[in-house]
Amino acid sequence: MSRTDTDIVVFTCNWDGLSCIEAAAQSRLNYPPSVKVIRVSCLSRVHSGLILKAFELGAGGVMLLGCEPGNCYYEKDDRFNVAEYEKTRGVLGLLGLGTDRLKLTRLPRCDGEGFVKRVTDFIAEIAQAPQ
Amino acid sequence: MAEDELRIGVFVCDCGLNIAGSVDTEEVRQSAEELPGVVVAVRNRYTCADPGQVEIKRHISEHRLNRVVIASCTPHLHEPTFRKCIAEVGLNPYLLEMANIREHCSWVHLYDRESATRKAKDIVKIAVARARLLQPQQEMEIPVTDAALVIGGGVAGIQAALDLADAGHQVYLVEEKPSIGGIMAQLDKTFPTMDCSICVLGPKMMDVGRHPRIKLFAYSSVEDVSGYVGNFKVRVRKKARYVDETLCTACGKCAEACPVVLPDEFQQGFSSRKAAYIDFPQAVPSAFLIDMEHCLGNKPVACVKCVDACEKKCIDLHMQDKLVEFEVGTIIVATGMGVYDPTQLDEYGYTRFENVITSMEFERLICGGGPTEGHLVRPSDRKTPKRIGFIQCVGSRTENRGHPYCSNVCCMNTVKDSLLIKEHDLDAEILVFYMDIRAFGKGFEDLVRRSREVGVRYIRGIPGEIREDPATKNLLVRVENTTTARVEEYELDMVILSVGLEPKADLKRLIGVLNLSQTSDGFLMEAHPKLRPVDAPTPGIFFAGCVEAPKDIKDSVTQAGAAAARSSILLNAGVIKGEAIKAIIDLDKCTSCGVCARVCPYGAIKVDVKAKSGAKLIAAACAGCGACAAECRFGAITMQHFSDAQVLAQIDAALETDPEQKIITFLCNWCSYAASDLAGVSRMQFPPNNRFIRTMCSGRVDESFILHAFERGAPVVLLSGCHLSDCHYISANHWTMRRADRLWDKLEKLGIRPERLQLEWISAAEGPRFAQIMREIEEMRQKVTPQEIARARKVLAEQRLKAKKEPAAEDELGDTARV
Amino acid sequence: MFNGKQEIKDTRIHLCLDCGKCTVVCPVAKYKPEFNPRLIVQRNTEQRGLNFQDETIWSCLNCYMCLERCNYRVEFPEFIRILRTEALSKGTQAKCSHGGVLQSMMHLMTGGNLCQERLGWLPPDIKLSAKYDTIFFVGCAPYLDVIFRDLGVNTLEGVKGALRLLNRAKIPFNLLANERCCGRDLLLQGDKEGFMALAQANMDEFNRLGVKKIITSCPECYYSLKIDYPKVLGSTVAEVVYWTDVIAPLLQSGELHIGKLKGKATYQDPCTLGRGLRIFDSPRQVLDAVDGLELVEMEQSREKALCCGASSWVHCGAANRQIQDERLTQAEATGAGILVTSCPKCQIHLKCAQRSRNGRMPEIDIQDLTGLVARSLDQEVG
Amino acid sequence: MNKMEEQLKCLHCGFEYSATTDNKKGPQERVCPRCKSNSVRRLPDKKE
Repeated sequence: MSRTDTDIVVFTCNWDGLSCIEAAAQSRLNYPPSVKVIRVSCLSRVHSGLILKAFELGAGGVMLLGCEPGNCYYEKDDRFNVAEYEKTRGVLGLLGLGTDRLKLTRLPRCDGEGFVKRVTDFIAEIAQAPQ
Repeated sequence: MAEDELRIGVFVCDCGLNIAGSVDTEEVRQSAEELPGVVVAVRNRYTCADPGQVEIKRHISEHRLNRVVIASCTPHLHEPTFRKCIAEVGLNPYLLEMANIREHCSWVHLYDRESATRKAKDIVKIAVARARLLQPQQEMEIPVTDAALVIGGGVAGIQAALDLADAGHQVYLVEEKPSIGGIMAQLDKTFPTMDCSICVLGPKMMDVGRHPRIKLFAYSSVEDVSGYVGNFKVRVRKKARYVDETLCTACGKCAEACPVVLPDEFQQGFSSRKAAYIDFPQAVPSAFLIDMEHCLGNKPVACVKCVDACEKKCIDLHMQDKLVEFEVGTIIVATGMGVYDPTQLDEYGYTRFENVITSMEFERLICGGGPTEGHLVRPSDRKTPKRIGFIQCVGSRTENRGHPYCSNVCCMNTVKDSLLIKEHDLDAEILVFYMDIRAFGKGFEDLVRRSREVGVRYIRGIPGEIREDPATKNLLVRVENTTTARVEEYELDMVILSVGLEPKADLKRLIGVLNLSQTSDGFLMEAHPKLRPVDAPTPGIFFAGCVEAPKDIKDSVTQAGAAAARSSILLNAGVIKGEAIKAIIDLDKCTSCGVCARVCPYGAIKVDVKAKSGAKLIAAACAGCGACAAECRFGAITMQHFSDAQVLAQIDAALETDPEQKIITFLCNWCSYAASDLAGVSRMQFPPNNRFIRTMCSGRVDESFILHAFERGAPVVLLSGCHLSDCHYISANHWTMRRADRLWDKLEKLGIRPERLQLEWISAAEGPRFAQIMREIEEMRQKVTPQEIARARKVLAEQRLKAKKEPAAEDELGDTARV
Repeated sequence: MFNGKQEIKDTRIHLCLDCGKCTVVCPVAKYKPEFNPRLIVQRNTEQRGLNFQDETIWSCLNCYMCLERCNYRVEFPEFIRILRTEALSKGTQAKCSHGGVLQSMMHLMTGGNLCQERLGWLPPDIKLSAKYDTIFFVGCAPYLDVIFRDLGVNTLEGVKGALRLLNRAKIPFNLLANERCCGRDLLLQGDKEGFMALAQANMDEFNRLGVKKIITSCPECYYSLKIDYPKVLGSTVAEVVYWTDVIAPLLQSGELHIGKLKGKATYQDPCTLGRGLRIFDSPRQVLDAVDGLELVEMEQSREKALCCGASSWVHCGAANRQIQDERLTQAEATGAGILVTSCPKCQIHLKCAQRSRNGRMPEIDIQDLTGLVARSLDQEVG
Repeated sequence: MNKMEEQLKCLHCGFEYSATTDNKKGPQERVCPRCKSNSVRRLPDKKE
């Protein structure tokens, strides 16, 4: 399957993560339409299987967007999703896709600019990443 | 007759619809009429039936026919019928030729009437071509020695021996064990009548011992058999018993005195015997013997306790094996079968768990004459088992550790055993684990019903594993009850493996001695599975009992009677017609090179290479394989009824029209031809491009035949015969193989693709394989290009002209003669 | 459209005698009565084609136990494979274990422009030959090592061990930088397409580099390279050998020596290697060669060995757990301290089971055969 | 002398292989290990 670098899947948690995206929308900030957002209740829900599936289906990059440490709505620490994040990066590395195609981003509530900046930077980085 | 003009009559058979169904017989008849030499061609509905035969005779006399071609079924079926038929109106039986348009055509090309008809015409043409060159042959009369050899003293051998002897013939009965009786003597009861095995067998055994015309060789083996039907020379080794059986009164003093204790084979090792012993009380001859392997008598310090104990002084520790030779006219093979050893079926733990036993062992445990006087106990603790399981089909109906066939007797044997247990102990709980209960015989189903009535439980499912409770030595049997699809576990005190029957381990040796062959299941092959079920393919030899296939006592006895009757027919006749198909040596052409003598499997040709006095044929010994004729470099040997001229004429006829379409296949009369018949009878379809030429043995197929076929434009030639090990002329087909190797090299030298000559060994049992080969060869034919066919024709033609000029070179000779 | 007529004929199910032996010995059937091999054959021979789909087909472990006992060696596992392929073609989804990460991984490897970085782990002390006539097929060890590290799995240790042993045995070999998954798991779960893609890619690589001989330590890779590739691609790969078959003879003839290890070990026959390819002895010979290591057998071993309880990353459930639990119990019953297996998947599955036994003692130490033997190299004898 | 290595070729499927034959045992049936055909030819040992 062909991979388009600009196709980005963003797994965002329902709380701080999603609030940033909504904020960006409300303040009419532009980011490429190729960024697809998938809402999950908490990043802990996202495991390596889901992430790799995104790549299998042709995603150029996957961003995990969640609350900053301590802000988790479910008062979970981020041990779990960090573990999955590292594991998946490992696999991506082995596959030669480059570990940078997966990004774990943590933002404070309603940081619209922050989200748009991170996501555009991310697209830029991926352009550099090995094919 | 040779000088008369040819007057050939062709009779085309509809065989009802068997032939007419897929071949236009009328068209075949018309085309036959056109063939040179044919004066009349007739069509019959059933040629072999009386009206058909009457018509043949009528035409013979009306048209003064001097050759007859019958286009119907395989010669294996009706050649004898029609030979007799034409002989009745004074025509020599060898002036008959059969065109097999049924097994070789209508039945294998059911759905292609057009090509089937075309092929049928060809087949008839080939037959007519051969018929033109047929010559009358005289069968020599061979005297028959009025005596029979019966090998094996089980119930079948005993019955056969008694029947023959009562019919007034001298019988030699050879049994390898110290006593006759065989497996039946070890059984407790017999199904379906439930009568005591030894009680019915014992008297017969004594009759054998007493019979004036039966010479019994117990504890003996047939070492060698030579000669041929009517005149077999037999050598028997009579093993030393170290006891003079004529004097021994079976008083048993020697056994009492004997210090050596050994496991008792007859009791399946459940009890012990001495080194001086008697098989079992009812043994015939009723005499002890000494097991010299274990006797202390032959050690430097002799023990000789038995010698001292014997009042009749009939023990001689220095006795030697004796070789006895005698002549017989017929042989009956009744060596019986072996019993499957379940050791390899590890999941049942036969070797690991004491209370898992075989059905044979059970017979001794339940038998009044057994180690426990018939009190059924289980091996581990000598306690009476209350919960007993039977596992059916152990070593049968499997390709995974065991045999693919059904062993025929195990189902009923188990039913019988279950009733026996109930007789001993009504509240014993009996489970039979089975796939199918095959109760097909007279009174069988009734017995099954009785066993169900007394509460034997039949569970449909074969256990997958048995585990043992180390403490109680009870057995945990896990099985899927396939009627409920639930896996059940039963705790049983004893499990009996209902083991199947198999060919005796040493059967191969006997097969070698008697030159017999086996069916795919390893038992002996009959001359015809339906119509000659007790005849061996080798004339004068007959089968009785389980050596031919697993069967129960009743069938063994029936077959024994049949075998006795069959051999009695030969013995009464006093003479038999010998082989008319023989070699004839032309001394003018013979250079006494000695090749023929080296090739002949029967040593029927003697050559004094020094004296150069020419080869001499011992006619009676010649079996007519024709290997000598094929190997003779100087055309000095003619095979009567299968002459070079005849075969070459067949090839020409086969390839007269569009040869590039056709495959020439040489079939040996015994195996590959039989296989082709089997393929036909089983309606196995294959392409219609092959043309078959029958010789008695593949060893007859001369180099020149094959080269001739290629020269006439055959794309592919298939040479086929019996598997190397079971040639019906001992080893004649070994020369076929050597010849093939020579030919392949030769073809390559000539720039002809060796691939165009194919070689296949096909046994009479391999019908499916035959059909498969036919299909594959046709694929190969399609790959042969017109160019290479043409090239081959050219090269070979030149070659032949060259060969005409200079005779065979010496080195070529050396090559042939190399062994 | 799916057409498995001949394929199905080749499995010989038409010879089934309906005797039920398979059901008795099938580990799945033992814990999951609705899984009944005999009935699956019946159901699926009668009702196939009526768009009939059988849920139970996903539970088969492909452990060959049924085949081992079957009177006519009916190839039930292959039959299941065909049914799965058919089911997938009708749009059924297999229940993938581990969130489908392994399936995605395998599919990602089918990509044409794939260039992996899979040799990062290779330690400097291992010497590779310059030529590619003989290669060592690593398999998915690097991936499994990452994915299952949280189970304490160390599949790479095993591979490193194998390579060190080959070095020690002076057997030259090379590694493929862009080797792909052998694809067996895709095949077993019915994804023939995915398997073909991987197989073809690997095959092309072998041919490109002129590979003549392939050594591998993963039973699954061994099976697919030796059996599946020729069968599916119709062309034979280079000679394929299992590493114990290379090493064991050298150890027996005394040409090769390995060190000593204290302890008592029991050996888990991987189904694919044991019943599948009849390799029972050479792994044991290798273990015997380790000085001071005592080998004890479990109640069920060799032909009778019990499966590690899971296969091809699909449909892992309660029954699988129970099988694994039974196996671990058998292992512990031997009193051995180490449970040795020569299949990375056995290791993963059994360790996984061990963890979910929430530390019920005694915990037997599960080790990879190659890794274990390699560790002995450090403790030289004499 | 009795045991000797032979170069064999199946003239049915073209498969080439070598086998040791024991002349003492007399001619043995040859079967192509690949296609089970008996058309197995003993290739003349090449002398260059």
